[in-house]
Amino acid sequence: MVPTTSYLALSGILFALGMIGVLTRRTAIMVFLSVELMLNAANLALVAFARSWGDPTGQTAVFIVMTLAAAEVAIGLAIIVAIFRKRETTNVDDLAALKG
Amino acid sequence: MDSLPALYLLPLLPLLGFAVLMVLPRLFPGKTGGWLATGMVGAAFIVAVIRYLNQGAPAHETLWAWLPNMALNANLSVGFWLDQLSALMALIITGVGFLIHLYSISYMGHDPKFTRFFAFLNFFVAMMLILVLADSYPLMFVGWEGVGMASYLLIGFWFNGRNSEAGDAQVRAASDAEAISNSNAARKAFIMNRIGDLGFMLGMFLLFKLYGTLSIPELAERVEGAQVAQAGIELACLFLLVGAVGKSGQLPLTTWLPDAMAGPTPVSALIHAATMVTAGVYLVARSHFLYDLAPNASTWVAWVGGLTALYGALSALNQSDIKKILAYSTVSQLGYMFLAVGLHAYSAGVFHLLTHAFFKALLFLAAGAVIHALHEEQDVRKMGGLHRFMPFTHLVSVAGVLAIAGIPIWSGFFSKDAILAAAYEQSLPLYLIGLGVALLTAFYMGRWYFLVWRGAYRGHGHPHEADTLTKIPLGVLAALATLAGFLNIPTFLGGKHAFDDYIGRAIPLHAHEIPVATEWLLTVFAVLAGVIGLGWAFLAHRRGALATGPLGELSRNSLYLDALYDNVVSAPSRAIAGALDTVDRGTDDALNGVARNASGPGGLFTLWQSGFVRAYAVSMLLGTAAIIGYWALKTIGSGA
Amino acid sequence: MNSFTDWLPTLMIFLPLAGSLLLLVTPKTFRDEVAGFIAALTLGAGLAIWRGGGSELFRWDWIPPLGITYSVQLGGVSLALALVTALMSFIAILYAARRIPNPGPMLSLILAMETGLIGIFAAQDLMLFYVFFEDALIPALLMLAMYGKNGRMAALVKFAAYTLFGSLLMLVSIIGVRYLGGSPSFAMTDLKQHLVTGSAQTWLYLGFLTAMAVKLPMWPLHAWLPDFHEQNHDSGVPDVMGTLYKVGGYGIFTFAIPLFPDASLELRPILMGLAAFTALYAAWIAFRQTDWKRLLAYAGLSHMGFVALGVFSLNETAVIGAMYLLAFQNLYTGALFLSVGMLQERIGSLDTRVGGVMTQAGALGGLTMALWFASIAVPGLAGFIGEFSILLGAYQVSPWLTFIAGITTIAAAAYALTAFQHTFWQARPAGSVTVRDLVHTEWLILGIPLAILVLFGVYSTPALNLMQPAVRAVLSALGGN
Amino acid sequence: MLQVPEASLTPLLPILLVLAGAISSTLLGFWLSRRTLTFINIGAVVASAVSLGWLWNRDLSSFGGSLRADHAALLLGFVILAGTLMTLLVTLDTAWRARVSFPEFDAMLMYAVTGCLLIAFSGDLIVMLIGLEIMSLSSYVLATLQGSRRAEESGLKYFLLGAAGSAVLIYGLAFVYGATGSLNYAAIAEKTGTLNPDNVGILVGGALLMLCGFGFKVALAPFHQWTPDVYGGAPTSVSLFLSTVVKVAAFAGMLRVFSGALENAPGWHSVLAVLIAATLIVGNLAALRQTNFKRMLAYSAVAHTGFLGMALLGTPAAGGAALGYYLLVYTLMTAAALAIVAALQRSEEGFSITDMRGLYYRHPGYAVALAVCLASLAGLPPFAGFFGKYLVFQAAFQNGYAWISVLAALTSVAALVYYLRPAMLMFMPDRTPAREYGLGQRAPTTLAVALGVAGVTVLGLLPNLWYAFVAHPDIWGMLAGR
Repeated sequence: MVPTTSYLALSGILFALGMIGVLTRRTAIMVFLSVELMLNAANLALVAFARSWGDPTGQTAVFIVMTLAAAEVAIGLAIIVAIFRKRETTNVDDLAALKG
Repeated sequence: MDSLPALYLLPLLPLLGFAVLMVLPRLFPGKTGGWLATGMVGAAFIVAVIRYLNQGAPAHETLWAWLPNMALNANLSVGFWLDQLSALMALIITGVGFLIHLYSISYMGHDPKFTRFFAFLNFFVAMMLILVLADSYPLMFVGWEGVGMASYLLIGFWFNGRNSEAGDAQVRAASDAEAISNSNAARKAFIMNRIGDLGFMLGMFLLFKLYGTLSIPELAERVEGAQVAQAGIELACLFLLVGAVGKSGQLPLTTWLPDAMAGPTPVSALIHAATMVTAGVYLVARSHFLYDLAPNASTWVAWVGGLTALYGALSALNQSDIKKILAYSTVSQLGYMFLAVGLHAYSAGVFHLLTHAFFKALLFLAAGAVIHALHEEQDVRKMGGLHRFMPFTHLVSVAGVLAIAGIPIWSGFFSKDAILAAAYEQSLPLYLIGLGVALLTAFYMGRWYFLVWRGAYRGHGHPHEADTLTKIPLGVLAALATLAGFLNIPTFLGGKHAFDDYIGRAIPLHAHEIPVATEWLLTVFAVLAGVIGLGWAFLAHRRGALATGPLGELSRNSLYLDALYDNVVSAPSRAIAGALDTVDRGTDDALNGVARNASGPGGLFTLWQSGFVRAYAVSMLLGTAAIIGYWALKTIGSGA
Repeated sequence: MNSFTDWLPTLMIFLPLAGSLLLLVTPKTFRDEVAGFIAALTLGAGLAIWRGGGSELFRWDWIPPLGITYSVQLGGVSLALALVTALMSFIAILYAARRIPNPGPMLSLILAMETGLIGIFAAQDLMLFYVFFEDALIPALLMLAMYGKNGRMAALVKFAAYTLFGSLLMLVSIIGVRYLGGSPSFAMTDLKQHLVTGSAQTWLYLGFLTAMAVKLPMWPLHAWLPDFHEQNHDSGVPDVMGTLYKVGGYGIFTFAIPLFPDASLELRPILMGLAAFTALYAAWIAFRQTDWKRLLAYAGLSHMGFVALGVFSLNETAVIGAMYLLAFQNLYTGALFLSVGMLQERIGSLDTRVGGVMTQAGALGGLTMALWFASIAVPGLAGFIGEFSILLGAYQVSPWLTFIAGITTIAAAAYALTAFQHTFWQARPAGSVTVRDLVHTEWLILGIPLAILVLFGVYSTPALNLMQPAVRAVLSALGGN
Repeated sequence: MLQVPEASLTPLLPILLVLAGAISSTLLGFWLSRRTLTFINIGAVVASAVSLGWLWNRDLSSFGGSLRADHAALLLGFVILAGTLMTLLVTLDTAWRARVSFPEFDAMLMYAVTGCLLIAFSGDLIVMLIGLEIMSLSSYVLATLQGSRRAEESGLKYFLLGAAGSAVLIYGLAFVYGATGSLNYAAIAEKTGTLNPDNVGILVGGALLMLCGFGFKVALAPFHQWTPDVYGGAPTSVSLFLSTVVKVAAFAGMLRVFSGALENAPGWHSVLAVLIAATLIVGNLAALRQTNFKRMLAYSAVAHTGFLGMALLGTPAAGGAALGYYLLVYTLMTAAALAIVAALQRSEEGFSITDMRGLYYRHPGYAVALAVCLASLAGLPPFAGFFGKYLVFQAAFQNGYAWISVLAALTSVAALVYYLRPAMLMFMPDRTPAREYGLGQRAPTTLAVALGVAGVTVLGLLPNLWYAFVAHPDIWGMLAGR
């Protein structure tokens, strides 16, 4: 059977990809999706650990995290849409009025 | 002796006069203030006389604790000490002081600040009495600086010029110039005294370090017993010498004394001739128990005195201000006294102090009378032939001149002779200087006399004889100047050294053993010096060549000592002050600069706060990555 | 235990604060009277304590879990300083009331500050000391902010930054003193039982010293002082309080010497050197100033150099002298600031180069001169006793440094007399305004301090009896010396 | 064999009360005016605070220890509710000017508070996470709700970065779980003692990741950059809420996790020390450069994160006590200051520092109050801020972080400068026309300000009134439940 470490490796890669996405993507949507990716990396890690410890807590935790992620999507999209309505853009680089 | 009036009355009486006149001047219209002040000094004189008449062992009266830990394992108390020396000084101060107060009532009669003048005079007398009666150096220092303060106030008495409200522009301008020079003179006197005072203080500190007390009687005892490094005593004595030099206008701190003539003439007579300036001599005499142990320091004293005597005499040769001549002569005579005490001939020194007090006060008061008579004219070249206008004053001046010139039977002769004898006994060069100075003294006093009194009147305006109130002190002083010498007739003249014996009870005498023949010789030389000096002056007078004395500019500018100090001390220190000021503001700015740079990073941070959300994400996630990396490295490090 | 006399110090501390709050609600018409009354009452309380020969230590656990106590005691040196503070605050109020157009805020600020200052002297607990130390700062800042001149913001920031820079380091070392020493509380009585030893002590001493050096002030942490005085209100009232706020010497004496005996012996030469340098440096700079307040600032700085020299020398005579000078320099420096205020009121400038003022204002000139003589330590005035004892004591420890400091006495005469002469003596410039002489309360404002200076310069026994035992007690911590 | 966990609702009472308030505003919002709802919510908050008092000394717990109403929870909860109360009072006056006066605003606010309380009451990581997310999500909305460009920008920044932060946090949570095999604080704390090396590695990794996540929530440098923009961009009343209640909750979480569960875990102390040092420097020095008062307060909030964080460096006993005291004081003074800004500003951008010149002569009451708050923020006695500073200095010093104390002392000087400038400007006489909103002085705001100022002063003079509660050492020894 597959060892826990490889699951962790995968989740690590996913997390890294998410981070890179956050750093590189310009549109709010994509940034946000990369964040989701990071969350799923976390989920994967949780599941893997749960399996290695052989106790269900971790897996239940995953469900909760998923729920939170969903809630986040709802709020996030709402905000993004609201902004898009006003400015016809979701390019985060256009939002730099507040600085210094 | 309970019935005797307490010593503190001596300074207290004039001090009361000062306080009353200062706080409630309105209570004293007209000249009443002057009479009050005079009365106070007179009362003090009476006290002094009473104490003198029934004087036994030295009296020591202490009052209250004053300075922490400065006596032996105790706090130093305010206390007064009356022995022969201080009794004599007290008599001089109150006696001469009284006469001069009397004189001033008439002399300052027309001055708008009449009452304040007498307040200051009283203050001076009080401080001077504290100085001489003090039982401890710190208390003596109180009087010491107190008289300095009084002299500051009195030199600067006309700080705004004598007619500052004058309408006439020219008069006003002259008065303003006078204001500045008066103020400067006063300040100069105080600061130069301060330099001396620092020396005095250091001396006290060192004495305390050596003996653990500053009370004079205690010191006098401990000096016998205590084993301390010779160098220590020498140094302490030198420090004290600095103090004495500052107060007595000796070299190198002499230049303030001639300037001090800016004050009213009675002030010059009382403070800058008779009493205050002799404080240095008193200090050395009072500390005889130290100087006896410090031969080198004593030699220093003697030489300072000798050189100053010479300096004063040379500077006096070609002055044209009637008071300046007397001032330089004072410097020179003080030199004599230092010479004497430096040679441990304390009695001789103090004796000269006494006689000098009489004849120099006399001369100054006479000069004052002249100045008054000529309406504030002070230039001797504009005088002459005054003996016709003011015979009485002329008479007393003659007495003064003869006294200072050292012509026999006049007091100066005896005191100067004693000093010269002591000098001859111990160091020939000093003796020669002394003799030379005697000659010069006779000359410039002769010059003074002939220029003022003889010849034709060169001024304009109508001189008038002084009034009675002025004549009384003049007369008394003239009598004293003439007769005081007989207090101390030397043995070879069949005298009994009455004065030496008296002082000797306070200060052990070093009876000098010179063969009578030599003494005669010395006396003859001294007299000759005086006679030749006067003769020289007379001849010059005949040739009408007195107006400009010998040595020309060199003497007139008193050997350029002032210029030297200005360039070497005053100017540089002013420059340094400026530099420091800039530096201080500079350090200030520098610190601000530091502060500004400290907020410089703040600027960086605001730049960093670029507003781009992705930039923020970068710093966030890079931060995370860095931290994780750090952990990874650590775990690997610990793993491997 | 809790007899009335034990409460007196607390009363003396908080009465002014209560007064300043009361002033906020007092109608304008009798503000001055109320303020004066409160100040006088405070002074009275102080005198009552003096009559009782100082108060017992009053201790109340303020914040038990932190071991912070409210321990106050007024006796010896602290009582003397508290009395002077009360007196000068009273005089400052007298003058502020007649000089400042709408004095309400100023009066209450003076009172508020008085509380802080008396608290500083009374505190026998390090944290309490710190609290009062900072409390006094706030009114000082407000005075400057509300009544200052144009450059005040810079002066303000500088003053506050210097002060806090020092005091925060002090706070850290206060914490250190307790925890490295393992004392149960911050009360001095406990701290003295648990001294920190070794090099830690030196570091903590340095931390403590920073604060005190700022408040002494001592070179090079003095830069805030001239600007502070220059920018303050012309009347000189805030400067009086500022002068009273120079508590560094006291802090070192009461707290640093007992808590860091070894360190203070170890650093003695360096610190004495700095002090002597400060004295001379300041005096010399003062010679160049043309603004009376800057001049006075540097003069005060120079005096503080003397105080520091005395305290750091750890010699009994010198320390007594230092405390004596610290107490009485408040009188003459403060009074001089006020006289400068009067001068400014009359001729509308603080320049030291206007001539002949004394011709018309004889009393103002005379009193100012007398105060100057006090300031340059002319014997017979209280300043002399302090300065002389300091120098004498310090000489026993280090002759050369004392010599350097001694030169100051000459420089002092130079700057004081020069400035005085150029302002009050010499000829009045033609056509300049005629100067009014002193009027009613002004006599008291300058006269009272002078009278006290003369009294304690001549008859110093009471003050000595007050200070000498306290100083002996403190220095005994050094184990002889 | 499935056993139902005992689920007593008593310990949840405070949370439920607040939640009730939230739900009621959600539903009744259709019928009632927002003002009424706010009063209802104030009632709910007060009731919840009372219930805290009622739960005191009972030490109840529920869901098998996943939710615990211990002393720490109650004290932190009280601080949170205090902040909330002041926020609600302020919004009564300013919400309509800020154009956020809808029922949804209150609803979101109360949901956020619910989340905050959950964090304070949390007994295991999941509950903490749920609370954190509820709090964050609602605060995103609050930041955006005004709908102005500034608000939207701040909202989006807050949301994106916040989401990333939570992701990191959750990832760390996963690792901690992986290392210890449990999500319950108590269990974790117990296991951290006995771990095999590679698990220790994972644990430290998780701990550090969570530190980053929390670092974002409390705005530790370099995770602080959202703070000035969000606080500056959001309506002032919202900034008030975010900078007090939300931050307190986040610190509550850190207390629970780091001083509780991970107390014995290696590695994170030193990293936290470095982050705090950075925060102190960045926050204070950047604040020196601000010209807008509101934004300056935002930076000062960052700086205060540094001071507050120092408490976590101390032993739980000392640090917890210090934090418990400082959090309340911080809430009071910050809330009062921002309340005044909210009342006197003309637009939601706040006002520039130079505009404050002479404020004392126009609004003496508010000016003095603001001065007191600033003095307290600067840590000048006799105001409570000083004791807060002192306590954290002491906590760090005792635990061997003297250098942090010294650094904090030095940066405090900078802090003093930027607090002093506006404070003193207010007292400088000024003839130019007023540049602030003249009609801002209203009863509820005044009440909030009065609460803050009174609290700051009283707690400064008699710190024991509050410190006596938080000082009890075993409160903070029990953070993890044992």
